[in-house]
Amino acid sequence: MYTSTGFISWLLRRISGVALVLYLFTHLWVIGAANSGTQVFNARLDAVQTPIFKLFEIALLAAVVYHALDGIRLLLIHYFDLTEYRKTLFWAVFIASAILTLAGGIAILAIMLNGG
Amino acid sequence: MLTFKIQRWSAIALLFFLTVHMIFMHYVPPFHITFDVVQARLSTPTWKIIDILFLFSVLVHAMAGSYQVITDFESAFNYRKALAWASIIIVILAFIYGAKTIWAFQL
Amino acid sequence: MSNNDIQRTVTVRIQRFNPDVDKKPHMQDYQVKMWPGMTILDALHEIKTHQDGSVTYRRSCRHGICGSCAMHINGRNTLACKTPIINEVQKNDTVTIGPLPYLPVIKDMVVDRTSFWEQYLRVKPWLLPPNDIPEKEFRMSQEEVDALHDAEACIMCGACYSSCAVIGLNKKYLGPHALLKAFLRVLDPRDTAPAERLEIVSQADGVARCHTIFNCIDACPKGLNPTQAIETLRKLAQKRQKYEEARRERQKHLNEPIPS
Amino acid sequence: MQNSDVITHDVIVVGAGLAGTWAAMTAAENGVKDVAVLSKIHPLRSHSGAAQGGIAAVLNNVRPVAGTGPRGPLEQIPPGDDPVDSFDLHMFDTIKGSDWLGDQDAIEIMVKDAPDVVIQYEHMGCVFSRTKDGRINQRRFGGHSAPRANFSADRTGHVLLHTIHEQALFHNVKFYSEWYVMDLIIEDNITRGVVAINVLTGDIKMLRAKAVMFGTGGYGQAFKVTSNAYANTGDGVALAYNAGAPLMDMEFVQFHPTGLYRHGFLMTEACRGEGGYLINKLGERFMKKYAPDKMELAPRDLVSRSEQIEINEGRGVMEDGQGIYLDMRHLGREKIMSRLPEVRDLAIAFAHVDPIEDPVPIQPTAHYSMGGIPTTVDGEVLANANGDLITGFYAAGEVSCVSVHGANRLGTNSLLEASVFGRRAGRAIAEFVKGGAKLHPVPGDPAEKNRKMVQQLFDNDGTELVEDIVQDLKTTMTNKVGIFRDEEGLKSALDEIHNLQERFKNIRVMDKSKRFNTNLSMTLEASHLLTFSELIAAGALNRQESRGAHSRTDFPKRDDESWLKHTMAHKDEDGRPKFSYKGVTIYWDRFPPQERKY
Ligand SMILES: Cc1cc2nc3c(=O)[nH]c(=O)nc-3n(C[C@H](O)[C@H](O)[C@H](O)COP(=O)(O)OP(=O)(O)OC[C@H]3O[C@@H](n4cnc5c(N)ncnc54)[C@H](O)[C@@H]3O)c2cc1C
Ligand code: HEM
Ligand code: SF4
Ligand code: F3S
Ligand code: FES
Repeated sequence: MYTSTGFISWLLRRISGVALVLYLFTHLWVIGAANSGTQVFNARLDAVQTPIFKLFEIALLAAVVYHALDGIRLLLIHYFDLTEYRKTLFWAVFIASAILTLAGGIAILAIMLNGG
Repeated sequence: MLTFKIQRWSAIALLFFLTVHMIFMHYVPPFHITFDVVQARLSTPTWKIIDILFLFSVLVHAMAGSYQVITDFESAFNYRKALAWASIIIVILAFIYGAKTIWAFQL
Repeated sequence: MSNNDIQRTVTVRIQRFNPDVDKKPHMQDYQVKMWPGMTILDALHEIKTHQDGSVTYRRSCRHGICGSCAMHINGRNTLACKTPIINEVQKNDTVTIGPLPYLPVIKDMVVDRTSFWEQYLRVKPWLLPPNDIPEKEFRMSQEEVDALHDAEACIMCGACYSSCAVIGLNKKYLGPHALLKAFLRVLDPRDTAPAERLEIVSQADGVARCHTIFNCIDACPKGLNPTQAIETLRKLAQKRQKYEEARRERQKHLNEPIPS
Repeated sequence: MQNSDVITHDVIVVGAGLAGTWAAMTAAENGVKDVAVLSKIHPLRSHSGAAQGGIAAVLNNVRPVAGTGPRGPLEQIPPGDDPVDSFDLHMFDTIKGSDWLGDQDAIEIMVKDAPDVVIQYEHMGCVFSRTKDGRINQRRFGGHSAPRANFSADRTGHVLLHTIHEQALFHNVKFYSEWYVMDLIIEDNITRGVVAINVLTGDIKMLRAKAVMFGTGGYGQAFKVTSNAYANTGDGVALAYNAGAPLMDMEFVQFHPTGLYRHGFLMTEACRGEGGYLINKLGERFMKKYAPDKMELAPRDLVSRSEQIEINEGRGVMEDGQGIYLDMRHLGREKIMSRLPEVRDLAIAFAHVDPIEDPVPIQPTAHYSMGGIPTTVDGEVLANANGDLITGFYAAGEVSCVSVHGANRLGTNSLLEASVFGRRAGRAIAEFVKGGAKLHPVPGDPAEKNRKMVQQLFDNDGTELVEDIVQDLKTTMTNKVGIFRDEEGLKSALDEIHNLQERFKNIRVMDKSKRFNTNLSMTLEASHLLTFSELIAAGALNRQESRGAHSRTDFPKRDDESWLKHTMAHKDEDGRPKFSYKGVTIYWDRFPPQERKY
C-alpha cells in the first residue's frame, strides 16, 4: 500500500461518493412516498428525522462537503496547471471541509436539541 | 474518456444545483421538513424544473461514478460494456421514478 | 555526518520471498556498519556479498540513471542507489526495504515488470517520422525540445507505476510511465501520428482511468511529473483532429530554420 | 541434446547497448527476419544510457564567436558562412588523442559516417538540444579542437539508448531480457552459437545462430574507483578469449579525470567543456603547468595524470588528500541548470555539494576500455594478427577494438564508435545471412557442459567469498595497473592475479537456488574479471613505453621504433596468454606520428 495525501484524498472521495450514492437511492425512496399520499410521506420522513438519523445527517453533510470541495479541487487541477500545489490544495480542502462540517453539525445538533 | 467527461460535466452542474438545494432545503427555516413544506415548494414550476434537472445530473453523476469505481477493479473491467448498460438503465428507471414524484406534487 | 554516525551499525530489515520455497514473504534483519556516503544499494551489496548471497535485487549503474534498482524503502518507492542510508535510518536504527508494491514478486526485491513493459509497448513508444526524410536534421526550436524534457528524462524505473493505486487494482491501466511516453511522442513536432496516439490513450484504460492520485509524482526519483502529462493528454484528446492538422501544418516547415 | 533445450535464430546479438541494438535493428531493417538480442540486464539498463556528454560528429552547426579565442562563447554558424570543422580535423584530433595507435582507415570511416549516424538518430526521434535556428546544438569536448559534441543536456546516452531501443522494437527485434550469456561456441573457426542462463528460471540453454554479434560493453569493474556500472565486467572479452578469439590492446584502460570523489561516478567532461576549472589545494588552476594551451580540455589521459601528480605531491584536497576540486561556480545557476542538471543532482545526492555554490571534489576514475576483441571496420572478428577472420562472429562497441581509440579515447567518440560500427556490423551481418550463411552443427552438448560447471560451483564448498577476491583484485589493479605503472608493480600484480585465480578455485557460492540467482552471475563475472585482468597486466608489462593511457614511469617516453603496434593476446594450450603484435594502419602522408603536446 502506498499512502500519501493524494491517496488519502482519493480514498475519502471514493468512500464519500459511494456513501452519497447509497444515500441518493434512500432519498429517492423516501421522497417517492409522496406518490402514496401525505400520511405515508410524513411517516417515512419522520422515520428519517429521529435523533439517530440526525447523526447520520452530520456524516452525510461531511461526505457532501468533502466530496464537493475535493471535486472542486480536481476540477481546478484539470483546468489549470496546479499539480505543483497538490499538497497545499489537499490540506486546504481537508481543513475547509472540517470547518464546514463542524459548523453545519453544530447547527443540526442545536436544532435537534431545540426540538426543531 | 466519455465517462470521464460526463463525470466532470455533471459535477459542474451539481455544484450549482447542490448549492441551491442545500441553501433552500437546509439553511433557511423551517428546519423540520414535512410534506407541506416540500409540497409548497415543489408546486411552483420553476422549482419543479430545477429539481428535475438536479435529479438528472445527480443520477448521471452517481451512476457514472459507480461505474468508474467498479470498473477500476480488473475483474469487472472486462465486463464494462454490460456494466455501462446496466448503469444507463438504472439512471433511466430512477429518473422516471423520481421525476414522477416531483411532478406529482400539487397544491 | 558526525564521527559517531560513521561507527554506527544499522539494522536493515529486508522482505524476503522466494516463491519456490516460501509460502509467504517474511522479514529478515541484517546488521550493517555504515560508512560516510553509503547508499542503500551499498548496504544491500555489503549484505549480499558478505552475509547472505541469496538476498536478491536488481542494480547496474549505481548512480540513478539505469532504473534497475527501484524498490520500496521505508514505505516509499525510490532508487536504492540514489538514497543515502543515513537519511533513511529511523528512530529504532532500522531501515525497512521491500519490493515495489502491487507487482508480483519474483524473488526478494526483484519484481515482475511484465505488465509495465506491455503497457509501454501499447503506446507505440517509437517515433513515426514524416515520409520524406531530409538530408539534414529536422528543425526544432529549443522551446519545443524543452517541452519534452520531463518525458524524455524518464528512466523507466517503475517507481511511479507501482505507487499508483489504480495499478494496484487494475493492471490494464496504461500507467503513468506509458502515458508519459505517449506524451513525449504526441508533443514531438516530428511525429506524424498524434491523433492515433491520442486515440489509444483515450480508451477506457487510458487517461480516464487516472484518478489524479499524484503518487506517481511523489514517487518519481527523477522529479518528473506524469500527472501533468496526463492532464495535457486529456486536453489534447478532446481535439485530436485539430491537433493533428496543426501538426501537419508544423511539419511543412520542419526543414526550415526556426525564425528568431 | 534435447531439442526443447535449443533455441535457434538467424542472428544472435549479445548485449543491448548502443552497439548491439544498432546491429540488431540494422540487420532487421536490411531484411533479416529473425534477429534476437540477449542481455543480462533489461536492454534499457545498459550502460550506454549512463553516457552524459555527447556524441561527436562534424556537423558545423556552431563555432566560437570570432575574436574570443579557443575557449570563447559559442554561436550558431549563419547559413552560408564557412565551416570551422572538417573530417580531417576530427580525424587528426582522434589520431592525436590515440597517440597514433589508432588505425587510421577505421578512424576515417568513423569520422565520415558520424554525421549520418547522428542525423539518423535525430530522424528516429532522439531529442537533441538545439541552436537558435533549430539545428542540433554542439559543445566542446576534451581533445577536440572544434565544438563537435552533439548533445541532449547531460543525458545524451540515455536518449540515444531509448531511441534506438524503440526503433529496434518497431522493427520486431526479439529481446531476451535478463539472459546471461556464459559461453561462446566456436569450433573450427566457425561460430555456432552461445550458451545462456535464463536468469529468471535458472535454466541453461544452447542458442544456435548463423551469426553471433557481441556488443557486451567494457570492463571498468576491474578497478576500485570506477565510473562503470556493476554490469561492466568484461564478460564479452573473457568469453571470446576463452573461445579462442584474440584480444587486442587490453593494457589501454582510460582513467577519467573527473569521477566524483570516493564514488567514482562520472562528472561528465562537459563540465569542463562548458567551462569548469580544475583546482588544487592551493587554489591553482594547475593544468596551466601541464597543458598550457588546452588547459582543462586536454585529453583525458593527460589530465588524469596531471591530477595524480598533484595528488601524489601533496596538493590534493579532502581529508586524505586524494581529491581535486572541479569548480563550476562561475558558470552560473542558469547554465548549470539547463546544461548540467543530472550532474548537479549527482553532486548534491552523493557529495552533498551544490555545484552552483561550491566546488565539487573529484578524483580520477577508471572509465573506458580501449582494448577488446579485434575487428575489421565491418565488425568481423579477426582470428589472428594476420587478419584472418572467424566465420560468423562479429563485435562492436566498447567490447571491440577496431581500433579507433588506440592508446586513448577522446570523449564523445565512443558513443559514436558504438553507433557507427554497430550499424556497420548490422549491415555486414545482413549480407552474411542473406548471402546464404548456414546454421552449423554444434559439437557435443555445450549446455550440459555448462550445467555441470554450475553444479560444480554450487557443490564446491570452499572458504573463499567472491567479493573478497574481487576486492583484492580491484585494489591490485588500481594500485599497480592504474594511472602510473612500472615493471616491479606489474610483476607483482601478475603474481597476485595468479594467486587470486588459484583462490577462486576454492570459492563458495552462497545462494544455490535456481530462481533469479544473481549470486551465481556475480561469481561468473568474477571469473571473467580474473581472466582479462591478467591480460591487462601482462600486456602492460610487455609494453616498455608510455603511450596514451599506458604510462610507465620506468619508460616515460613513447617509443615508435619498437612499439608502434597493437598487442594481441591469445589463449595458449596451457591456459596462459601468448602475445603477438599487429601493425598499425597509418596514412604516412597525411597523419604521420608527431610528438603529442597540448
Ligand atoms: C559514466 C560514463 C559516461 C560516458 N559518457 C560518454 C560520453 O559522453 N560520450 C561518449 O562517446 N561515450 C561515453 N561513455 C562511453 C560509452 O558510454 C560506452 O563506451 C558505450 O556506451 C558502450 O556501448 P556498448 O553498446 O558497447 O556497451 P553497453 O552499453 O555497456 O552495453 C553492454 C550490453 O551487454 C550486455 N551484456 C554484457 N555481458 C553480458 C552477458 N554475459 N550476457 C548477456 N548480456 C551481456 C549488457 O546487458 C548490456 O546490454 C561513457 C561511459 C561511462 C561509463
Ligand atoms: C458539488 C458536488 C459534487 C462535485 C463537485 C463532485 C465531483 C466529483 C468528481 C470531480 C468526481 C471524479 C473523481 C475521479 O474521477 O476520481 C466525482 C466522483 C464521484 N462522485 Fe461526485 N461530485 C459531487 C457530488 C456528488 C454526489 C451528490 C454524489 C452521489 C450521489 C457523488 C458521487 C460520486 C461518485 C460515486 C464518484 C466516483 C468516485 C471515484 O471515482 O472515486 N458526487 N465527483
Ligand atoms: S516517470 Fe519517474 S518514476 Fe516513472 S518510470 Fe519514469 S523515472 Fe521512473
Ligand atoms: S498515481 Fe496514478 S492515478 Fe494518476 S496521478 Fe499518478 S497515475
Ligand atoms: S543502479 Fe541504476 S538506477 Fe540504481
